[in-house]
Amino acid sequence: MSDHAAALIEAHGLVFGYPGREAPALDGVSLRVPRGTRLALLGPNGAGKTTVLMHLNGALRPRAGEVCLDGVPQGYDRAALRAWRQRVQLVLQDPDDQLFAASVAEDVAFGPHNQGLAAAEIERRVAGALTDLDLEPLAALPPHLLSHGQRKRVALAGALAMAPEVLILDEPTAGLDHQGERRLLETLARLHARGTTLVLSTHDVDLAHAWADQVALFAAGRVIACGPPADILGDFNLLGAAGLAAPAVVRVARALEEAGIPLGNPRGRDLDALVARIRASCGSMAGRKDGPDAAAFGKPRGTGGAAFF
Amino acid sequence: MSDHAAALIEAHGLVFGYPGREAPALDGVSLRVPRGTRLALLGPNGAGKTTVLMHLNGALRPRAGEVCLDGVPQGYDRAALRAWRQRVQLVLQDPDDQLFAASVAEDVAFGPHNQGLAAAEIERRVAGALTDLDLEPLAALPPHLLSHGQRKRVALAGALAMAPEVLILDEPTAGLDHQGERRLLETLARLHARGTTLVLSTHDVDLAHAWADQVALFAAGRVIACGPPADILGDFNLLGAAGLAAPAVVRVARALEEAGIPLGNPRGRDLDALVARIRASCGSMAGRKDGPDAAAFGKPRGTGGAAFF
Amino acid sequence: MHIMEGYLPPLHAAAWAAAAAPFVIVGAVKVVRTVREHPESRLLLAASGAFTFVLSALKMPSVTGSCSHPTGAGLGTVLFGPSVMTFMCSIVLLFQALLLAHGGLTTLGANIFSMGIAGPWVGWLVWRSLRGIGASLELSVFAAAALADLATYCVTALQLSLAFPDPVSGVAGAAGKFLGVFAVTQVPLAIVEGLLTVAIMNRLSRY
Amino acid sequence: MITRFDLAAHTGRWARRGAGGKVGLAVGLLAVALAAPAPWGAGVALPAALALALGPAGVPGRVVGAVMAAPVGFLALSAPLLAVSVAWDQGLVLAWSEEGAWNAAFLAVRALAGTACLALLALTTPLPQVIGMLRRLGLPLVLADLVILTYRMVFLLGDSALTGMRAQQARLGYEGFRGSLRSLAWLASGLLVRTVERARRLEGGLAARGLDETASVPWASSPTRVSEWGLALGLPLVLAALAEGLALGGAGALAGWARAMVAWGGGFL
Repeated sequence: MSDHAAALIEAHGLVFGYPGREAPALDGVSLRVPRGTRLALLGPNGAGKTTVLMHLNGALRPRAGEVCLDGVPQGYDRAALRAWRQRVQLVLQDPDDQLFAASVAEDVAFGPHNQGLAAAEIERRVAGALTDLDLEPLAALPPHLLSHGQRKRVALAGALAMAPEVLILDEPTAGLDHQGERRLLETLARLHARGTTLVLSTHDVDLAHAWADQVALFAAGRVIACGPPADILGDFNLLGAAGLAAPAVVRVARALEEAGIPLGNPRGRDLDALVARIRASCGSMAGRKDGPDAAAFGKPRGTGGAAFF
Repeated sequence: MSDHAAALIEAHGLVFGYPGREAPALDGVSLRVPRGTRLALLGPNGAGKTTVLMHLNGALRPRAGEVCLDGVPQGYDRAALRAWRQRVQLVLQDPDDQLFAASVAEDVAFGPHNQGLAAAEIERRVAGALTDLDLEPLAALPPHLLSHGQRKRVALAGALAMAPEVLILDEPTAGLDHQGERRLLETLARLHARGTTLVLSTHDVDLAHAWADQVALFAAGRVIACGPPADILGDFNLLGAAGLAAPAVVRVARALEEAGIPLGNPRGRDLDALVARIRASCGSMAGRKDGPDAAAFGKPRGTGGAAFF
Repeated sequence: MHIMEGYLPPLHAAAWAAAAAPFVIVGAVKVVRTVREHPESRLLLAASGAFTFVLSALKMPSVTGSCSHPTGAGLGTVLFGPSVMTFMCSIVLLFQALLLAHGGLTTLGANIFSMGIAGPWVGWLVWRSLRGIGASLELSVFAAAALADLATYCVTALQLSLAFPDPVSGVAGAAGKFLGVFAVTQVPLAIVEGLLTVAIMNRLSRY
Repeated sequence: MITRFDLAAHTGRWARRGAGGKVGLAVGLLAVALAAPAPWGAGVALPAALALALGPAGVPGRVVGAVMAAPVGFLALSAPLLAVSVAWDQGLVLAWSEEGAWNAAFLAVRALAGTACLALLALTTPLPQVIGMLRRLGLPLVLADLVILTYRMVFLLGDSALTGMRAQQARLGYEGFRGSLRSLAWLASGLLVRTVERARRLEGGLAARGLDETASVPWASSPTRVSEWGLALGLPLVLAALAEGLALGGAGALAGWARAMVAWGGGFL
């Protein structure tokens, strides 16, 4: 698709202010989300990420600017919003505010029920979403008895059951531990493989670097840069302007390069890849006998042996 | 102080269960917090970290076991709890669970007011805590007009105004962005320098590694290991048992060592230190002419020049 | 159906305040006693008051097109009992006056009387008598909520007609006018609130 | 809405003024509107309250307008009824009543003035300041604490309700009458469960901070300066005198004009 073709979602010059606050929450935000992309909105807290996300499914209406789906500007009457929300689902950060039903299964069925689907189809959708998120064993439990991570999964299942083209997630990893985050990313990878377009907001640079195809960098209600993660997250000045640090992998790779140990491109998007890359370099060096004295890199640790190159 | 002397706080064999849940939240937890320590309780969500913290200031009463201050087992009558909480302050993860007054200043004044201090002293304490946490401009606002990060600071200020010997923080960095976390850690460093004993819970291995003197590793309501961060967080099997990954710096340093580039000990506790260490290695190597071919580490990037060693 | 500030003549405002005062004081004494005996109930009471306030700010689906909010009197009475509800309604009405300039300070007594006393007590009587004669839970909840709503509106109309009697037909004529005009919006609303309260109670019973 | 008004009260130019002075001023103006000779008392109190809110207190006009909107709706619905008399002795007879029209007009001015006074208070005085003042005047501690805790919870639950409603709308809730009723019932019942949960968690958090039955929520005193008391007591007195003066004399012409307008209005009915 050419660059000029309409993207699945486009936002043009969104301006929005919360009543009573002087500074606009959004100060002319434009975004482009082509079909099948994984877009991360990255920025510090309060930069306007959540506010943009709420514009992308029509939950908020901009004071100026517009949101287009497939190039068509969206209206805000009831019918238009209904069609819009069938295609674009939004999952908010705090699951507690989104779950109302007395059981997990019932909550997940809320959307399909409102879509007016037949009972059998609702059941199929609910079962599918519960399976996708590993929630079957919890289906009959009330949400308030679940852990935070489980509740986040229920909220996500509720959106998935709507079978949206675009799934929008506000800080989906907030409050999740290592396992919870890994699990979420696996789910997102599955959805991406099925063709779902994904947009998420985060202040976690490592997550944005590891996960996204495109990163939109936010600061003070504006998009200050947009592009592939390697470009955006490799630009330390840009990140500094947004009040963020560079991702761990980028900083380590940069330091290694400056120390004369370039790891080549691609360097790997997450720590696993970086570590593998370092190990691979080790492998390729293992055959060589004329390495430098390891002691020069610092105090030698134990007997070097096979670990030396 | 010898190992047998009483620590400032000690917990012995705490057992606790929440009503209605089968598995005990704590299954015999013992901890030792010597004066002036920075202790991190590390573990996945639901491992019992918060529950332990609530025992350390008497907010929860164990089904079995006891909590000692300076070797004295603590009681749970009103007077005992009052004395206990003057010494040990707890800051919960969600500030909305503990802020209740109509303005920031009033909320911070609650503790000192409750201690029965003189008005002038209350004012001094409140002013000090507000200054410490950069909250003066917000003093007259109600909590609901503040951001999440600001509310977290108010909750912390409320605890600081009590001038406690021990400050306990539940997931203090949860929901904070890079700047917010940096700011918090600066505050904690200041408190530590003043002699305050600090205990925090987290599921962030990088934070625990960078910050703590001692790490207690939690899994399923038990402490499965306790010791200096380098030992606990360098043991990949142990971390795996708790469902955690190793800290980024440990993984990179390990990989570099295995690749024959040992960085020596101490490796640095956070990414800044690791990067500095890598750079320093580079510096020490810069004088040498007989380095290995950088290309062997991967595709060379541009002209090597000064970056090569 | 809040009577706005300045609407009632001073004498009427004072009379309604005096009429409401005993109920509010009894409710307040009960609340103070509850909190003294069970300190942990303080937060639950505050939370219930906040819930009543937030509920009254939610928009109800409307059949007539006018924007309307539930009074919550029926739900509150069934959940908390009428005298606690009187006290909570008083707090909610005070909050509405001081935060939103909705209702008023001089009309607080009149508003408490219609929304915090007449509504909850009628709701409670209906609820108890229907449950007493073995009516179904749904019917009892519906009737309690709808009639509590209607009682509120009838008392408001009565308050207005006492203050502004018809020049020709007096208080009775004024009551006819106010009841007639308000009925257009209030009767459907009472039915909607009844249905809503049944739906809420049904859901609550499943937790 | 509520957040907007609350924000105005907390961040406005008068936010730090003494609560006593602000309450005194609003109540004083209210007394003039209600007790001074009609319609002059209300006629002077209405512009005074609006001018104070928009001028010295610096409340944006849009906010004042938003506060006044709902009461004006109530007025529009009910006041015209006063201008119509009804009788049913000889069949239902509706008639234009000049006396009623006068009453309606006076009532409208008085109610608008009263609401403007209340708006002046609501938009310049954070609610906790009023509670603090009532507490100094003898409101029992238990009740004052309860009100402050309620105030705190109102905003917590309000946020939850708003977020929840958005989440439901995102999943196509509130479609049609049945859908709206269903969504609202889910929201309200979920909110109630969450309310209880919130109270339980706050209970734990406050226990950790030592808020037991012996402790109470502290409040900041907001002392009123002499000049503020001067305004609070002086302005109503001046306005009351002005209203008296207008009622006694110099107002005849104006009253005649107003009477003519009412009669003219009656011609249309």
